[in-house]
Amino acid sequence: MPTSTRKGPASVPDPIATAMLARSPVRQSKPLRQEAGWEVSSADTGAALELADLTPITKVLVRASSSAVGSSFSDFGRARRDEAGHLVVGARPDEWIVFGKAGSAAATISQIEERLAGAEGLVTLVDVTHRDVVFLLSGTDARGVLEKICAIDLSDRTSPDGTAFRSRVAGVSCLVVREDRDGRPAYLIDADRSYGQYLFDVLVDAGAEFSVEVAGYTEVF
Amino acid sequence: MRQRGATRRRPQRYSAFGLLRHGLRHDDWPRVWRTSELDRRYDVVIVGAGVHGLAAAYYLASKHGISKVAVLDKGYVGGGGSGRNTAILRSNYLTPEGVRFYERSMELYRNLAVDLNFNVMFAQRGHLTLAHTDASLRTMVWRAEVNKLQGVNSEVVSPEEVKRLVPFMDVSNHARYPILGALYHPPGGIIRHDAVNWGYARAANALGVEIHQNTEVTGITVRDGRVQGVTTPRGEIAAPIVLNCTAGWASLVAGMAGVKLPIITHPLQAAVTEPVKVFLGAVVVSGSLHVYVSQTDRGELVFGASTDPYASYSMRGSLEFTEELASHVLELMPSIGRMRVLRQWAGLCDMTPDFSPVMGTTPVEGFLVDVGWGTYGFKAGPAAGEAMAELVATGRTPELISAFGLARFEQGRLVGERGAASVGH
Amino acid sequence: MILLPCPHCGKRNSNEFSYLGESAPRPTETGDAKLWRAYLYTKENPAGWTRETWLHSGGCGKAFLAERHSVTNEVRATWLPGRKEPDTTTEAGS
Amino acid sequence: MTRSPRRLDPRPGEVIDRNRRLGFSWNGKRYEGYEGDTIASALAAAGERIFSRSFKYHRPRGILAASLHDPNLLVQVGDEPNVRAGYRKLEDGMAVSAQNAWPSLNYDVGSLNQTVARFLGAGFYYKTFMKPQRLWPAYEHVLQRFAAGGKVAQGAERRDCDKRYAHADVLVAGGGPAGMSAAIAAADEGARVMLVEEEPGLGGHLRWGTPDDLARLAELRTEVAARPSIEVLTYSLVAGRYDDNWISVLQRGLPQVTERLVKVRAKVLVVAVGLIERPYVFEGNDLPGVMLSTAVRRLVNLYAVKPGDRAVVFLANEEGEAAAEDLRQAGVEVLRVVDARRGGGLLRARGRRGLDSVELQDGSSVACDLLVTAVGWTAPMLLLNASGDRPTYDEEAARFVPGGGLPDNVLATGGILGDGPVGLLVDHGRATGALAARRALGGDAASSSSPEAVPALTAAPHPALFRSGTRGFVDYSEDVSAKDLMAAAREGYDSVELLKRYTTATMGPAQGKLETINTVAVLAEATGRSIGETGTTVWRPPHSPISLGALAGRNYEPVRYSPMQPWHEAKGAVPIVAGQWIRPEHYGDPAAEVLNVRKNVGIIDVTPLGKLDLRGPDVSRLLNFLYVNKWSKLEVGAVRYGVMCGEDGVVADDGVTGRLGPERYFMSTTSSGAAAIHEWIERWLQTSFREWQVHVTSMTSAFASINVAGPRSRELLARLVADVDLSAAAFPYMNVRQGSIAGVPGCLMWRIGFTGELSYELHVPSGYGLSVWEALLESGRDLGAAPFGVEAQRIMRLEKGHFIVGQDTDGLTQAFTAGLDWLVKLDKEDFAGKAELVFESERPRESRLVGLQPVDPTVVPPEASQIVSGSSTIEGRITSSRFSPTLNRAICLGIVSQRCASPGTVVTVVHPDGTRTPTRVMEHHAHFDPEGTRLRA
Ligand SMILES: Cc1cc2nc3c(=O)[nH]c(=O)nc-3n(C[C@H](O)[C@H](O)[C@H](O)COP(=O)(O)OP(=O)(O)OC[C@H]3O[C@@H](n4cnc5c(N)ncnc54)[C@H](O)[C@@H]3O)c2cc1C
Ligand SMILES: NC(=O)c1ccc[n+]([C@@H]2O[C@H](COP(=O)([O-])OP(=O)(O)OC[C@H]3O[C@@H](n4cnc5c(N)ncnc54)[C@H](O)[C@@H]3O)[C@@H](O)[C@H]2O)c1
Ligand SMILES: Cc1cc2nc3c(=O)[nH]c(=O)nc-3n(C[C@H](O)[C@H](O)[C@H](O)COP(=O)(O)O)c2cc1C
Ligand SMILES: [Zn+2]
Repeated sequence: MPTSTRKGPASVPDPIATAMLARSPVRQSKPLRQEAGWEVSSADTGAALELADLTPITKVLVRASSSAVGSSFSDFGRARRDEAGHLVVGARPDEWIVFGKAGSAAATISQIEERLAGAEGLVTLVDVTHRDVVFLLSGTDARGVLEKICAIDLSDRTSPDGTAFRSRVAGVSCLVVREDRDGRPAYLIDADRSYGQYLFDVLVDAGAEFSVEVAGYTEVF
Repeated sequence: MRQRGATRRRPQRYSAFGLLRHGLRHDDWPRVWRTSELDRRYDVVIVGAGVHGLAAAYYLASKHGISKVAVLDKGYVGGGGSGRNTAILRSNYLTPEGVRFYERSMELYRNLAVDLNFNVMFAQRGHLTLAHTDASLRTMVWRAEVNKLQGVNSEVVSPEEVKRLVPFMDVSNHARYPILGALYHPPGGIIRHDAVNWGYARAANALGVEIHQNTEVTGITVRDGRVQGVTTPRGEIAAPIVLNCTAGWASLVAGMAGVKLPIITHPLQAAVTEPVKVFLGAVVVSGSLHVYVSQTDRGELVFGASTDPYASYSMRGSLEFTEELASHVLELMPSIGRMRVLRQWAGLCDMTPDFSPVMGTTPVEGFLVDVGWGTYGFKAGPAAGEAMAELVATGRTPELISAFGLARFEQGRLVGERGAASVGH
Repeated sequence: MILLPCPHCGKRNSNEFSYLGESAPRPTETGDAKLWRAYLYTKENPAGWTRETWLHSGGCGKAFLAERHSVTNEVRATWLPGRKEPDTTTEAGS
Repeated sequence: MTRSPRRLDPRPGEVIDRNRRLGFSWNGKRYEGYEGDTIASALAAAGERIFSRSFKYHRPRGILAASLHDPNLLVQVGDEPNVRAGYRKLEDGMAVSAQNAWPSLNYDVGSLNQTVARFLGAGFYYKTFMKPQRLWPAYEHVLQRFAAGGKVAQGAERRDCDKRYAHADVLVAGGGPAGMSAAIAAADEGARVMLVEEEPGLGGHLRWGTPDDLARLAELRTEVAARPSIEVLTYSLVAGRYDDNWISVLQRGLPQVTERLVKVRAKVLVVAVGLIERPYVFEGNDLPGVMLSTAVRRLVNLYAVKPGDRAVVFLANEEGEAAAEDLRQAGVEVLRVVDARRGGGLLRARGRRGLDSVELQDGSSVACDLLVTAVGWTAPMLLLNASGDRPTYDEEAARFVPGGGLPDNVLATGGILGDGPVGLLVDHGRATGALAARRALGGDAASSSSPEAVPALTAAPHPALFRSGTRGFVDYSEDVSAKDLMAAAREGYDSVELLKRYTTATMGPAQGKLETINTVAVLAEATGRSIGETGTTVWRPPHSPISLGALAGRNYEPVRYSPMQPWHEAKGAVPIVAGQWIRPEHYGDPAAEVLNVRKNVGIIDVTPLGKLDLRGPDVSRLLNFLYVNKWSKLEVGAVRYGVMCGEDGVVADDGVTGRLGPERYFMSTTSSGAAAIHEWIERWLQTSFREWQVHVTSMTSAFASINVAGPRSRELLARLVADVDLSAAAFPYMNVRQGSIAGVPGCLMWRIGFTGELSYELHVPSGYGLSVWEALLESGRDLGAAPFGVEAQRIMRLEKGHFIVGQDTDGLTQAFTAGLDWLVKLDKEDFAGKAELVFESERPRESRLVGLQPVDPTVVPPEASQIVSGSSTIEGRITSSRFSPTLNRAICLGIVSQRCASPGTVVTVVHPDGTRTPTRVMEHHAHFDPEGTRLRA
C-alpha cells in the first residue's frame, strides 16, 4: 500500500530566519552561543568524562514494518551511520530514529523519504526534534555512571559499540545508543524532553563519583 | 440449623492472678486448643483457619450453638494473610455500606480481649491517611463526611496537626510530595494479629469447634447443585455447609466446587525493622506514596505497600518492594534512614475489581464464600465471621453484608470502595 | 525483580512491563450481560501455568503473550498476538 | 583516656594497624583503639566486659560471637541505633553508647525484672491486662518501655547512600577458602565473577587460623588478585537472593558513600557462606565471659585481644581445641578443657555481672572469668532457602544441610555443605566454581576438557549438644529460654511456626542464625518428634538487617516540566504537583486571573495535556472504537470532543481530536490520562486490531501548549500569526489550523477551550515554547494579556460546567450517569464499553451529575461535602465547588440521586463543620453562558 501521509505537513520545517530562540529544557552553562537557532553552551572541559546536552540535533522517527524497510536501515537494537552521516537507530522492531545535524530536519526527512520511496505498507515520518532531549555521556567511566541508574548489562560482551536499547534510566524510559568516540565508550541518551532537567541532574549526580564535567554542545553529525 | 451437642470444656481463664499462681507453682497452662481425630461428618466445614474462618466458627458456636464444626487448614493456624498482615484496624471507608460493616467489626474488636479472654492488644493509636494532592485531599473529605454521617470519628486535619501527631514527619513544603492534609481517624490502630487468631481458635475450640491443622482440602463434592462435603488427605468429610475462607487461595477452593470468582491473587509484601525506642504513635498511611507504617509495642516499624503489580501465588517477596518502601518512607520521615529492615515477607491477597469483599451464597447450594478480602480483610474478621455465622444459622443473608454478594458482579452493581481501600488498610 | 523474556528485546526486568492480565477473548455479542460480566470480572486465577498479555511499555512498546507459572514466576513460552499459540501441554521444566 | 590493658603483642594474622590510633567514646568516656579494630574489639582490649542489657530481663550481656551476628553487641553510635559492635569498624571520633540500660549499663534498674521472671514467661502479656479495657493504653505504655533497641533522632540528616546495578556470570557469596577457590576457577573458565565477602578482608576462617592457614590464605589472595575478571567486594554483605538470581549486596567502607546497594543479576550464584557457630544452651549461658570458640579465636588472632585471664573450655570439636591453644598462646590460663566427646559435661555458669565460676557435670566448680564453648555449627540457610531449597536435618552431623532442591542457577560449596580439611574445601570450591562458570557461559566456557567431578563434601559427625530443660537462653536478643520454649510447646504452640510467633524466638536481630537450631532441637524434645520432622521456620531476607537509607539510595523521583518553567519560576508562580508534572497553580490572585480572561485575554501553560499523533488509513475506525461518539464524518480541519470509556462503561478520559489531513489526526487527552490512554490504544491495536494501519506517536512533550483565552484572544493572536486567516468565518469554533506563530513554523492552532471564552489552543514546537510565550505576553501587553494558572482554569471550566474525569466522576461513573446522553451513540457498530453502556441505558438511572447553586450565593460548600435527605441519608455529593468571580456567587457540580436530580429541587448540603446549606439543582451544568455564544464569537 502506498503511503499517504509521508508528504504534506508531516514535519516541522526548520525555522526560517527568525529572531525566536529555541531552547533545551536543560539550563545551559556559560558561555552561550547559537547553533541552528538553538541556544547552546560552548563550554569546553577537556575532562576524561563529559556530559553534553545535544538536544538541538535533528531527530526523525520512522515507522514502518521492518520487511518494508529491508536492509536500508539498521537492525532493531543496533545503530549505524548512513552515507549522509546520520545515525540510524533501530529503536523498536518497527521504528527507527534518525539523528542528524541540528537544523537539518527537512533535509533529513526528504533523504529518508527518497530512500523509502516505494516501500510496502504504511510508512510514516515524524520529526521529534522538539519532543526529545539527547545527552552525550562519553569517557572511560561512562559505563560506571550509567550502571548506577540503568539496569541493562552494559559490558562489551552484551552491549558492544553500536548497541541501542530502550530501557529505564533513573526511572525514565530512554533510548540509549552506544557510539564510541575516539576509542572511548560514549552513550547517547534520548528521552522525553519534559524529563530533561531531571535526567541531566541525575546524570551529573551519578557522575560526580567519576568527576564528570558538563561540556558544551559538540558537533557529532 | 439444628443444634448439635458437641463437647465443650471450660478453658482455664487467663488473668493476672492466674499468671501469679502459675508462676509460683511452675505448672503448665492447659493447651490453647486441643487436637482431635477427624470426624466423617460435621454440620459445617470451614476451609481456612485464618481470622475469617476462626471467627465464623467462634460465632457459630457462641451465638448460634452450632459447634459440630471443623475448621480445616492446609498449614498452621494463622499461616495465611491473618498471620502476615500489618494489623491495621479502622472503619473510615468510603461507601456507607462499607463504613457500617467495618464499624461493626471495630465494635467487636474493642471488646474482643474480654470476649475471648485473650489479650489481643488492640491499640487505638489513631490512623492518619496523608493527602499529597488536591484529588486525594478531596477523597479524604469525602470519606470523612460519609464516616461522620455513619457515626464514625473521622476528620480532615491540617499539616500542622499531622506534625503534632507525628513529630518525625516532614511536613515542610516538599516539591514532590507535599503533605496537604490528612484524614485522621482516632479510633483506628493496630492489634496483635496472631493473638486474634489464637484467641478465636482457643475460644471456638473451648465451645467444641475442632481445629485441624495440616489438613488441606483437595476436593469439594457437589451433587445436584448442592454441596456434599470435602476431600482431604485425611479422608472424606460430609457436610451440608462448606464455607470458603481461604483468601488468597479462594479461587482454587471455589474452583473445586465449580464456582468461578471475580478474584485475582496478588502478593502483598510487608517488612519490619529492628526495634528502636518508641517514637511513632499514630498509624501513618500514604496512598500516593504507596506505603503505610506503624510502630509496635516491641519497637519495630511494620511497613506495607501496595500489591505486587502482577498476579502470582509466590510468597517469596522482592527487593524492589523494600527499595520502594524505604525511599517512600524516608520521603515522609527523613530522619529514620539509619533504621534497618530486619525481615520482609509476603502474603496473598484476593483482589476483587471493586476492592470490596464477596460474602454470602454461591450458585452451589450450601457452598458459601467469605472471600475477596484483598489487602484489607483482617480488620473485617469479626464482623464477617459474625455475619457468616448468622447466614449459616438462619439461612438469611444479614442486611450488614447484603451489598457484598457474589451476584453483584453479574448484575453490574459494584461497590465503590476503590478510592478508599486501594492502599488504605 | 523477575525477568520477562520480551520476544523482541530478550530478558528484561519486570518493571519495564505493563501487566495486562489473563488473556480472555472479548465477546462479540454485546447484548448478553452474563457473558460480558464474566468477561469483565471473572478470572481463572490458577496456581500454575497461566496465559497472559504483557506490554513492554518501558522498552520496545510491544505487546506479547506469555505462559507464566503463577507460583514460580517462570515463563516457558512467549508469542506475539495473532501468532499460533505454542503447544506447551507437556509440562516442560516446571 | 583509658588504656588497653588486654591488648596482646602483635599476632601474625592481626588486622589492626598499630600505627593508626583512633579515639572514640563509650558511654561518655574516652577510649582508644586501632584502625582495623571493631568497636567491640577495641572495648574488649580496654577491658570492657558488659556491652548491653537484655531485652526483657535487662541481664548484663557481653561478647558471645564477636561477629556481625552477635546478638549481645548492639550499640548506639551517634544517631545510628543497633550498630553491630562486633562487626562495625572503629572510626575516629565515634560516640558509642549502650542502648538498653537505665540509669547505666552497670546498674540497670530494669534488671529487677529478673526477680519476677517466673511470672513473665513467653507470651505472658496475652494472659493479662485485659480488664478493664480502658486501662490497656496504660498497660501498653509499660510494655513499650521494654522495647529493645536504640534511639532514632528527630532531625537526623539523611545519610549519603547510593546504588548500582551489576551483572555477573558467577556471583560468589562468601570469601572463605571455598568461595575464593570458586571465584578463581570460575574466572579461569572465562566468567565475569563477583566475589562478595562480609568481613573487611577475604579469607573466612583461615584469617584466624594457624600459620598454615595463613600461608594458604596468602596464596589464595594472590590468585584472586591476579585475575582482573574477579571483582572483589569486601566489607559487603550478600543480603538477599530473589527470583531469577536478582541479588542484593550491601557494600560498606567506600570513600564516596556510607553504604551502597549493589543489585546484581547473576547467571549463577555460588553460596559459600560457611558456617556459624552454635551456642550452647545451659543455665547461665548468657553471662558476660561465656563465649563461642570462634569469638575467642577472632579476638586473639585478628585483634590481638586477650579475652580473659582464667578459662574453662567446653568442646566437642577441633575448633574448640584450636581455641584452647590460642588462649594458651595468648597467656590465658586454661584451667580445664571439658571434652563432650569424652563424656565431659557442663551444668551451669555462675556469676552476677559476669562469669565467676562454672559447675561441671563431675560436680566440680571452677572459678574462672572465661568459658569457651565449641559445640558445633549451624548453617545460614537464607540464600539457599530463597532459591527454593528446603534444608534437611543431618542427624549424624547435628546440623541442617541443604536439601538438594536447588535450581540450576544456584550452587553451594564449603562449610554450608560439609566439612573437611582446607585442601578439600579448596578442591570443592574450585570444582563448583568451574561448574558454575560452565552453566553461566554454556558453550563459551574456556575449558574444553570434560568437566572436573565435584568432590563429595559431607558434614562431619558431631554430637548434638544442648540442655533443654534449663533456663539457658536459646534466643539472647529475645530473652527466650529453653524452659520458655518447652512450656509454650506444651501449651499447644507446638509447631515451629507457632512456637516462633508465640515466644518470638528467632524473631530478633540475628533472625535465627544462631538460634534456630537450638529452638528446633528444644521443640523436638518437647514434642517427641525428631528434629528433621520438626523442621525450621522460613528464612527471609535480608541475610542481615540493612538500612532504610541504603535501600532508598538517592531517591530519584522523575519530575516533568514544561518549556515555560523558567518563566513560571521567575514570576513566582505557586507550583502544584500534578502526577509527575510540576505546574503553576496561580500567579498570586486566581480570581483576578479569571476576570482578566473574561474581560481581556489570558494565557495558560497547558503543556502536560496528552498529545498523540495518529496516522494511517484506519485512524477513523480507531477513533470510532475508542470514543463513545461518532468520528466517521470529521472534515479535514475540524475538531471534535470525545469521551472514552473502559470496557465497563466507566468514563475513562476525554479530550478533543482534530483532523489535520486525510489520514492524519491529532488527539489530545487529559494530562493525567496521557500515558494510560496511549497504552490503551497500543493495546487494542496490537492485540485486537492488528490489521488496522495506524501509527500512533506520543507528542506530549513535542509541543509547548498554550491556551490563549478571552474576548481579545483573536486580536492578540492576529498580531503574531500571518499565515492563517483567523476570522470567525475562516477559522470557526471547533477547527484546527497549522501555521506559524511569531515566526515559528509548524504550530498547531485549535479553536477550542475549556474556559468558555473565545480561545485558541496553541501547540508550539517545544524548543520555542518559552519564546512564543514571552512573545504573546509582550505583544499583548496593551490588550491586558496576562498569564493564568490551573486554579483560574478550574474556576472557569466550572463556570462553564465542564466536568473533570476523576473529579466529577469516580471509579464507577458510567457515561449516562455523567450526563453524556447527548454524546453516547449506541447505534455505532462497536466501541469500547458499548455493551455496558447499552445495559446502563436500559436500566433506571440512579444518580446523575448536575449543576448546583447554593441558595445563599456567598456560601461555598467544600468539595466532597455530602448531599443528604433527612438527618443522614446520603443522596449525593458536591464534586466541584468554587466561588465564581464572574457571577459573584458560589457554583457547583455534584452527583445526586435521581429523585433529587430534577432542576429546581433544593437539596441539603452538609459541610464538614456540620452546617447545612440549601442548594438548588440547576438546569444546565453550565452556570455561565450556557448557550456558548462567547466561545463561538
Ligand atoms: C502483607 C499484608 C498486609 C496486610 N495488611 C492488612 C491490614 O493492615 N489490615 C487489614 O485489615 N488487612 C490486611 N491484610 C489483609 C488480611 O491479611 C487478609 O485479608 C485477611 O487476613 C484474610 O483472612 P482470611 O481468614 O480470610 O484468610 P487467611 O488468613 O489468608 O487464611 C486462609 C487460610 O486458608 C488456608 N487454605 C488455603 N487453601 C486451603 C485448602 N485448600 N485447604 C485448607 N486450607 C486452605 C490457608 O492455609 C490459610 O491459612 C494484609 C495482607 C497482607 C498479605
Ligand atoms: N566458620 C568457621 O568459623 C570455621 C572455623 C573453622 C573451620 N571451619 C570449617 O571451614 C569450613 C567452611 O569453609 P568455608 O570457606 O565454606 O567458610 P568460611 O567460614 O571460611 O568462609 C565463609 C565466609 O563467608 C562470609 N559470609 C557469610 N555470609 C555472607 C554473606 N551473606 N555475604 C557475604 N559474605 C558472607 C563470611 O564472612 C566468611 O568469611 C567448614 O567446613 C567448617 O567446618 C569453619
Ligand atoms: C505485624 C507483624 C510483625 C512482625 N514482626 C516481626 C519481628 O519482629 N521479627 C521477625 O523476625 N518477624 C516479624 N514478623 C514476620 C514473621 O516473622 C513472618 O515473616 C511472617 O509472619 C510471615 O511468615 P513466613 O516468613 O514464615 O512466611 C512480623 C510479622 C507481622 C505480621
Ligand atoms: Zn521489548
